[in-house]
Amino acid sequence: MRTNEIFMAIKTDFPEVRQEEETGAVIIPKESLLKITRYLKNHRLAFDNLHCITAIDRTGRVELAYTLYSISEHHGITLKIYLTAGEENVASLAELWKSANWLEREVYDLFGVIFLNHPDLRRILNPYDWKGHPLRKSYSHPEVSIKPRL
Amino acid sequence: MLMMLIAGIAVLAFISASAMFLIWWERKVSAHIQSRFGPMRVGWHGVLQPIADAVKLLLKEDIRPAEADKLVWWLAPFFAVVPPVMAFAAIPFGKSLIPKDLNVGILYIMAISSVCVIGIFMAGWGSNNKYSLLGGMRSAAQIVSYEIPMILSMITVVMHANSLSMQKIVEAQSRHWNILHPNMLLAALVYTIAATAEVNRAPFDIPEAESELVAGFHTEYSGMKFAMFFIGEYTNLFIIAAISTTLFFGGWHGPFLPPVVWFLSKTYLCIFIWMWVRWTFPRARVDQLMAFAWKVLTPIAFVNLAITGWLLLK
Amino acid sequence: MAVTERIPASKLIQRIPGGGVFLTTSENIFKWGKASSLWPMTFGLACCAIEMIATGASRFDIDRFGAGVFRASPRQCDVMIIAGTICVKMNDCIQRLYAQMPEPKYVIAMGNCAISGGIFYYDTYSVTKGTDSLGIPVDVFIPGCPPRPENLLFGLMKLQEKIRNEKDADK
Amino acid sequence: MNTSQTKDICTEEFLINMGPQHPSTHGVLSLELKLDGEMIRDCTAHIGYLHRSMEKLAENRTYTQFIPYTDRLDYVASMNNNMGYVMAVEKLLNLEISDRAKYIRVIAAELNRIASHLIAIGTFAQDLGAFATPLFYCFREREKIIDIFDQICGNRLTYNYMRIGGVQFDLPKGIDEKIKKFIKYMRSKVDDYDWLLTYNTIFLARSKHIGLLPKDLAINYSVSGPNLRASGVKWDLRKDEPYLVYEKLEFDIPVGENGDSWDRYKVRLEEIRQSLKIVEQALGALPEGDPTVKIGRIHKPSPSEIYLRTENPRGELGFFIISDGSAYPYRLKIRSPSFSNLAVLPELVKGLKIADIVCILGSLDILMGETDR
Repeated sequence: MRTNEIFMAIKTDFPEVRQEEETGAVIIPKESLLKITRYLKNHRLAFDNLHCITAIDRTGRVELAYTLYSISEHHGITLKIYLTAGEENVASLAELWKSANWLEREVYDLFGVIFLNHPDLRRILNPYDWKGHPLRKSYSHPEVSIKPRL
Repeated sequence: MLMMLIAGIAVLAFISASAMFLIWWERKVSAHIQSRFGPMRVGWHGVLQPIADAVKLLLKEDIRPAEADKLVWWLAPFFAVVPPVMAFAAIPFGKSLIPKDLNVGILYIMAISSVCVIGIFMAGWGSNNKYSLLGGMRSAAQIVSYEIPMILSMITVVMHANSLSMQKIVEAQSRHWNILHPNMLLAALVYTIAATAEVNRAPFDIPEAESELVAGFHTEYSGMKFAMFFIGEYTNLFIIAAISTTLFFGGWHGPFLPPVVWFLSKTYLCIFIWMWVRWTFPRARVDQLMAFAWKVLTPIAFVNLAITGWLLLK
Repeated sequence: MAVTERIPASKLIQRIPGGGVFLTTSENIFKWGKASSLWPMTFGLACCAIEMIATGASRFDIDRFGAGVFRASPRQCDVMIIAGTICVKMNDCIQRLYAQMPEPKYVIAMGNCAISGGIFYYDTYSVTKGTDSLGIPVDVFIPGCPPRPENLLFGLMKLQEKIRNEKDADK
Repeated sequence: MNTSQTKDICTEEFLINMGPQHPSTHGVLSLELKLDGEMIRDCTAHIGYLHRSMEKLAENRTYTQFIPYTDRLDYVASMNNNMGYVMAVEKLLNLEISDRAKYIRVIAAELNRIASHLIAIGTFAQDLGAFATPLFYCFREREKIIDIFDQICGNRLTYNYMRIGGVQFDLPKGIDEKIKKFIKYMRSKVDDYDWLLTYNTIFLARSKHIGLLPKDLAINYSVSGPNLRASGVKWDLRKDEPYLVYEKLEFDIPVGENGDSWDRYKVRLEEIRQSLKIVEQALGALPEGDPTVKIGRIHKPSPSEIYLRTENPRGELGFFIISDGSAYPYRLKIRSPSFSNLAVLPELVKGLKIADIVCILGSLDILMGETDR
């Protein structure tokens, strides 16, 4: 099942989704995340495995890329959500896929994205009393060296 | 009186020498099992290694945890060392080479060697550390449940020799060793398994389980106190090997060589088997160990007792 | 948690005036005993831990030097081999472990990360730059990333040498 | 602390900390166990004691400079990490590499898989109490593989052997006899492990039916690698999404029945046999050519993002690389298999004993360098 066929299948049921040009990822609005993911999980597409959540700190927005795979159907898809700078909070997928629990805690720890009704949203990699979210572009630890222009 | 004093000093000298030798031997045997050399640089083939360990342990700072139960903590190593040394009183090294030929020899040894479980339990409780508490609890449960098969297997031997004294047991085996009787072989097997658990070795070393409880009951002990536990363990190992040779392998009986040499060679052969078992088998879990003691070993020991009685009365 | 102040063991041994001959030989015996039975602590952090186990394994057997008894509890070991990267979250654990070790204790910093933070020196926010910045006195530094088992053995021999000719046996 | 009151007996749960320094936590992992006597009521895992901020660091390194850091991710299977990262960057640059380089990569990756599984089996047996003997046997075999790698790329553990577009050196002259000799030697050794460990009664009693990981729970936690295959899911990236030359090679995927610790151990043991078969075929079909890299070391990929995953000994290692046209990656996300494999642990452990948590942790084969990144 190529990614466009999957995209078409989602498009029919959820008109508000768009497709990113070069990567083929499916961009969905933040509000309908839970609806779409539940649909994808129980649908014949059978996405039973949330493989990994990647957060990207673009200028002015934080992108969340959910990589979903289906072991039984041998296909995968990447969902993308754009979170504008002000409110970085999105619904947690912990009750759909249990792997989301730790993955979301890691994104919260390194990026500061709040996941609503997550079982226990704490820092996972950094010490619990760490200030700031290290992987943000704005977070520059004093010793971060300036990259030579290449 | 003087004779007793000399015998006592001789036994003490022998105990410390054999403990040192056993420590070195265990490290070399385990090394060669694992296809490596073991201590080589400290004296010829690492012979001086135990002495170096003892010197270093003597020099270690003796740390006592803050809220440790002071008296219990301080007494625990003695309870681990003194009973095995006391048990040496009834071990027959040769025809007349026995410190005190008690007529209740085997009963005395059994009673004394079950005292050292109190030492381990006191160490577990005294050092105010959760891991050692768990280790202490496990040791209490384990040793109590392995006493019964051990005593039952000894009774079968006593029934054959119809006397509790160790010398008489050895004399009863002058024509042929006990191990040759079929039911004695079964008793020897039950005894060997129970004795391994008695001394916390190999498949049953759950009280000081390396991989689960950090270092079990002696987690908090350092320096000389830890060395006391170490020496207690190896003296205990010598005791159970000596008992197994006396009961099943005909004590100091043997054709040409003097009796002492026969006795020591048989004992060290038994010790080698225990060392061999220690470095090959994984560790049993606590409840499997208990189930094995109560559901398998004790019934076999009782059945064996019944068969021996029937054989003797036939 | 500041490292507790160390009480040198030798203060306990008073010097008998004129008893020099006996004491110096016993001094050597003490040093020889300490040197030839260094029990390391099983304390592997990262890649160097795998090389430490390989050193303990059959081919590069560390037990030949009497240092094969890897004790898990800090109470019973003399040398702490810091093998791997020290991260910020691990700082006070290492300091507590060092404080728990009984007195004549030594520290081997194995690998570049333990010496100075190694390849994680720049651009990282969560790596402490070497063991010294933790306030732990290090006896032997073994460079390498990871150092080969021969390097670790050589480092151990250097530590034994250092113990043998300690001047006033202050440790 | 809830105290369950039955008539007048009052038992109280106590908290025990299998702290960062513990002989059987495979590195610096801290498990907080709530114990009722020996029974574990609840377990929470604290990780991050080896968090070396690899992803922040990647944003300050050029693509080639980051290769040595991938060695230190899963420091027991460095070749597989190198291969995963380098293939991701090649896909970003859509760069073709020579056939010989592909075969050399497969040989190096499979040999390192054997070395990693040997450590997994050795530490698993040590956690079950067979103190150090199986571990040192496995290390004796691993030393032979290390000698081969020492000859190929000059290092024992962190090889830094693969480059973007090929490998660093060609295979040295007499290496294929050495590998063939190793394969024959290793085959007899794997049968020894079967005879020594697999059907040992205490080993079976300790690991059979312990830590049962049902199939759907494994997929839900996105567990991958031997742990997933032991639960009966026939999923291996080398077969289902073939990369390099895996589709040309013929090997099968060992799958366990009920996903307990013993099955995970058995799947790893079988995978060693399969890897030996792969190396043998790859060595036979090694084409001529020059696998080394001729293009420059500064790569400036066009702004795009890719995600590529490869089959590591511990599971699926994924690299999500976003480039913005400069010589430094804009964002590099490492999806580490041990991170998700470890998330399953609190679920498997409820109601078992302390000895079982040590057994399950050993069978899951966690590596902290990769979990904490």
